[in-house]
Amino acid sequence: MLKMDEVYYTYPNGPCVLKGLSLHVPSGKKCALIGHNGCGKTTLFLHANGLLRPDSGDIYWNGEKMDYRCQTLQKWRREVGIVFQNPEHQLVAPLVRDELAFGLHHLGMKKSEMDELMEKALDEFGLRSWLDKPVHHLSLGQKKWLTLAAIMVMNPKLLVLDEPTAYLDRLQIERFVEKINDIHRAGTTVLIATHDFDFVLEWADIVFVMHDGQIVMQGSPQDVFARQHQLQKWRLGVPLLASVWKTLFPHDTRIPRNVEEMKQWMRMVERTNLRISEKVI
Amino acid sequence: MLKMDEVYYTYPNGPCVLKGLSLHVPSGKKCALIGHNGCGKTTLFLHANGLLRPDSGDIYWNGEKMDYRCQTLQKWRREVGIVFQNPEHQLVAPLVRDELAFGLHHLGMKKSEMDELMEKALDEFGLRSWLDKPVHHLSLGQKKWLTLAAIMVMNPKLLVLDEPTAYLDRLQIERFVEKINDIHRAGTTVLIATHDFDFVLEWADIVFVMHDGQIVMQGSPQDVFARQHQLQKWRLGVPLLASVWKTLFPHDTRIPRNVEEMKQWMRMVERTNLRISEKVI
Amino acid sequence: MIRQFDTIAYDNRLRTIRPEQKVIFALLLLMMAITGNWKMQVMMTIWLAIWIIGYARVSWKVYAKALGVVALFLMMSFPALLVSIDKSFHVSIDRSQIFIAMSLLSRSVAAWSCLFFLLVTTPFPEILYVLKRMKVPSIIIELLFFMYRFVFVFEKAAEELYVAMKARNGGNHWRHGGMLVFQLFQKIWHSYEVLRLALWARGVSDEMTYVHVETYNEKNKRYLWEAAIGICLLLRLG
Amino acid sequence: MKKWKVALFLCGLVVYFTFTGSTSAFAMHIMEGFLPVGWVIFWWLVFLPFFIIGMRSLIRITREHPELKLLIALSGAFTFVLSALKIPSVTGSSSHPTGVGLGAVLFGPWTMVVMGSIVLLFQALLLAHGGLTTLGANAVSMAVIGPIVAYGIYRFGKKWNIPRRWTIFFAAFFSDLATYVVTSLQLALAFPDATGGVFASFAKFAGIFAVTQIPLAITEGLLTVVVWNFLSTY
Repeated sequence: MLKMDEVYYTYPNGPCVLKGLSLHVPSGKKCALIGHNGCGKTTLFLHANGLLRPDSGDIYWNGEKMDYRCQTLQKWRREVGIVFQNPEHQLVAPLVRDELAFGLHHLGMKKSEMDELMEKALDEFGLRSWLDKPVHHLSLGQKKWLTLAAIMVMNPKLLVLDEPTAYLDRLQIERFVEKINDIHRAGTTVLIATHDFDFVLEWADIVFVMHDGQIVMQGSPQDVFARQHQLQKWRLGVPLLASVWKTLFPHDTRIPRNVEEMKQWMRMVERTNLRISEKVI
Repeated sequence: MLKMDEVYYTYPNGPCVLKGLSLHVPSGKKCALIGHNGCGKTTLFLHANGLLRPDSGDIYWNGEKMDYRCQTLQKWRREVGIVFQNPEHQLVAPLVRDELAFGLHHLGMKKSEMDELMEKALDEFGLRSWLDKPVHHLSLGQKKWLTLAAIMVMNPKLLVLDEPTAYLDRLQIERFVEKINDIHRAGTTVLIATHDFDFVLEWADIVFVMHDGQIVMQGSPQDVFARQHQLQKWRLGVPLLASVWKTLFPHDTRIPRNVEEMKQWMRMVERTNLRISEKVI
Repeated sequence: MIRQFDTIAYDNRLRTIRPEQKVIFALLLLMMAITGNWKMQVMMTIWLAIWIIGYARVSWKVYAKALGVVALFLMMSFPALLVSIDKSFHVSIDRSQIFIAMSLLSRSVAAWSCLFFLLVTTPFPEILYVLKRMKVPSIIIELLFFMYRFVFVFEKAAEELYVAMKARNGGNHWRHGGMLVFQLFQKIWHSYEVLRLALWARGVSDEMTYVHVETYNEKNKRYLWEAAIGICLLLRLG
Repeated sequence: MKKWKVALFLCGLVVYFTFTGSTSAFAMHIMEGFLPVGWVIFWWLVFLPFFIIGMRSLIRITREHPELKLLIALSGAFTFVLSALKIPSVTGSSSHPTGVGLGAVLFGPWTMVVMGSIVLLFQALLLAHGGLTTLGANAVSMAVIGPIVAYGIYRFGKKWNIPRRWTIFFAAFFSDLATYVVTSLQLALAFPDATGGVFASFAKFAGIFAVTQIPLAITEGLLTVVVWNFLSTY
């Protein structure tokens, strides 16, 4: 879906941030991006819908090479929605209603079409009761929810989220992740940057590990987090569940994705053990 | 050390936030405060050094009832240092140097004394190379580090931190926690509000559970997180490690504090099991 | 401080009335207040107090406090109006000046009541919507809309910065004021950079326009009748 | 004699604190309904041409650089927040810096005319400071005269190579002062003294405001210099 090929980028009067980055986000998958702060994640995102233009290297969207002409950009930006870290820096309209309409209006949509999409978003995100509220009366969690809604109303094909769960409590995170899963099920590819590895392990189909401006590793979370030594090299560590499993079964190279799966596996192991011990006896 | 007794607080023209909150932070402990967003944590912190005055109820600092006179406040604020959530809104001075000196200026200290404390903080936090940098050139991690340094330079007796780990990567969190442990070892009581329950489980001596303007439960993390049903009532959930342990040993009421401890306990269990199975055989 | 009236405007009882009606009502009364006589002004003040406290259910404490501040200011400007000093430094109080001061008092309080009524019953965006219908240039409306959003972002930043200062025993020196202003200024540049990117990301390329989705509130006949009858009665007083 | 002086000093202090403490928010703005209808119309008529010129320059700027719309809105919000905040000042009481001087130097006087009047509208509609009928008069003093004086002094200082620090200080100081002189004049015209006429009335209003406004103007000057120093250094 989104493909980057040997992308280099240096900020004007700044440091070189992307150093030959290659990335392929496959369509319809849940993707996660992990890496230290300052490794270039945000810069990468800004390349994902043409906000920055690489110094060298190409970016392909749906197999098409992006040429940064005005029309291409407009279409591209419609199809890639980005939710940034801080909602205060993304919401521009003082009213919830206007915030939702803002993006749609700038896509050059007709009024009737706009209304239809708005209605859909209102139902999906349960925003109807907020509609006449000003944005500054919302709490942080609600603001994050609204940023997501304001992006999703444009119906993007790829949704990019930068640390959506920071500062949220468990309940809010649950709701947020559920909504993202809904969005994914409806056919949108999702790419999340996060520091919460346990979430990555459970949620993602593919993990990209970023280090110093490059994608240094990728694969399913089980594969990636199993390579503990390599991750250590980039000082990244592993999810808690992975280290628990490692403790229990030092020779098992697999990692359960969540506590449920661990439970099942444990049962299987027990059964085998029983059978073994029966044999021994 | 810090004691609150039936504190009520309502924001002017706003909602009632603290509803008869009683809290006792014992001296020299690592304390954690958990609870949903919007339950009043930040308001509680603003009461911890007299930035807000309760509508009713008393606050005691070192056994002394606070009377909100100018002098009391000054001393109190020196002894309770608060690191707020958002470093962007806490750093006030344009230069790192000035930021460090900011708190010291108002303690009525001699120049030589001030320089000494500054030197000490510079060494402890490794800030020497940043000294003449403008604050807005720092990265988020660095800013958080600086907020901590700017508070610790005043040598408070109680350090209060509001979600210090959000947006930080694993490496930064490790460094931060290590520093906080150093601070605690040097004799400062620490109180942290966070949503990361696994961190609480491993780190804290005492956990306070806050819900709807009250402290509804407190105790050691093992005790608190063992009461899963009660926590569920406030929709708070348990640490991952606790649910793992519960899966392994449904009848064990203890919870290991970290993977290391879990490993040890497992070994003990294995040995017992072995002995049992030997007996059986 | 900025939030106080704004919050009331969003959850008062007259919120659901169409903003045009409230704006026209307030402006009409305002015009009558500055042109009419004192009887009219006094009646108007009382009538508006009923609207504000009775119908809109604004807490009387808030109203009294705001009115008190206005009255205090007026009182303090009276000495300057009443006392006159001539060239030989004779201090005197002129009888005609007393009359002027009294008429000033009634006029100011009545006019202020109109403004305050508008302020606490109509949220700012709805006033802007009326301005838009009054064909105020769209650039002004857009600026006002965006400003209204950012006012609260900066107010929050300023408040948190001030609390952080106070937590370290600061915030009482003009140099700290300078620091605060500087930090806020930094926030402007930062927000500008980041917001621009966020807007581009949503496909806002060259022209950024503000769209206000209009809502249609109810027309309330009961209040409409009271307003009409009241205004007629007031005009008979004048 | 000495006692008399002390008493006078104390009286001055009392007046000063009552003004700056509780109602300095109003000191610079003429409140709603304070001016008679004739003067309301007059000052609106004086204000409108400036506003139209400012609008034109604003429209030109935003057409050439559309992204500036965002920046102008941001700085407008900044100016408003500054004017509404109680910034700590010398005495421990608070002043309300207008921020107009700084804005004029940074963005030019014409943009400031529009932004200043928008800020005044915000003050009227969010805080009940100033008013709608008196918006014309207030805008003339705060959004027209203030920025023009500030910008004039800034240009003058730049031309004659006066140290930047002093230029900025005087730009802010005099724009503040000019604002209050114009406000006094407006009040004097509307309320002439019974015996001494407009002139005596002006002396009265200017005298009263001088007690509060000169310290405030100095504070604002200092504040602006501090901010400017930070801005130009970092």
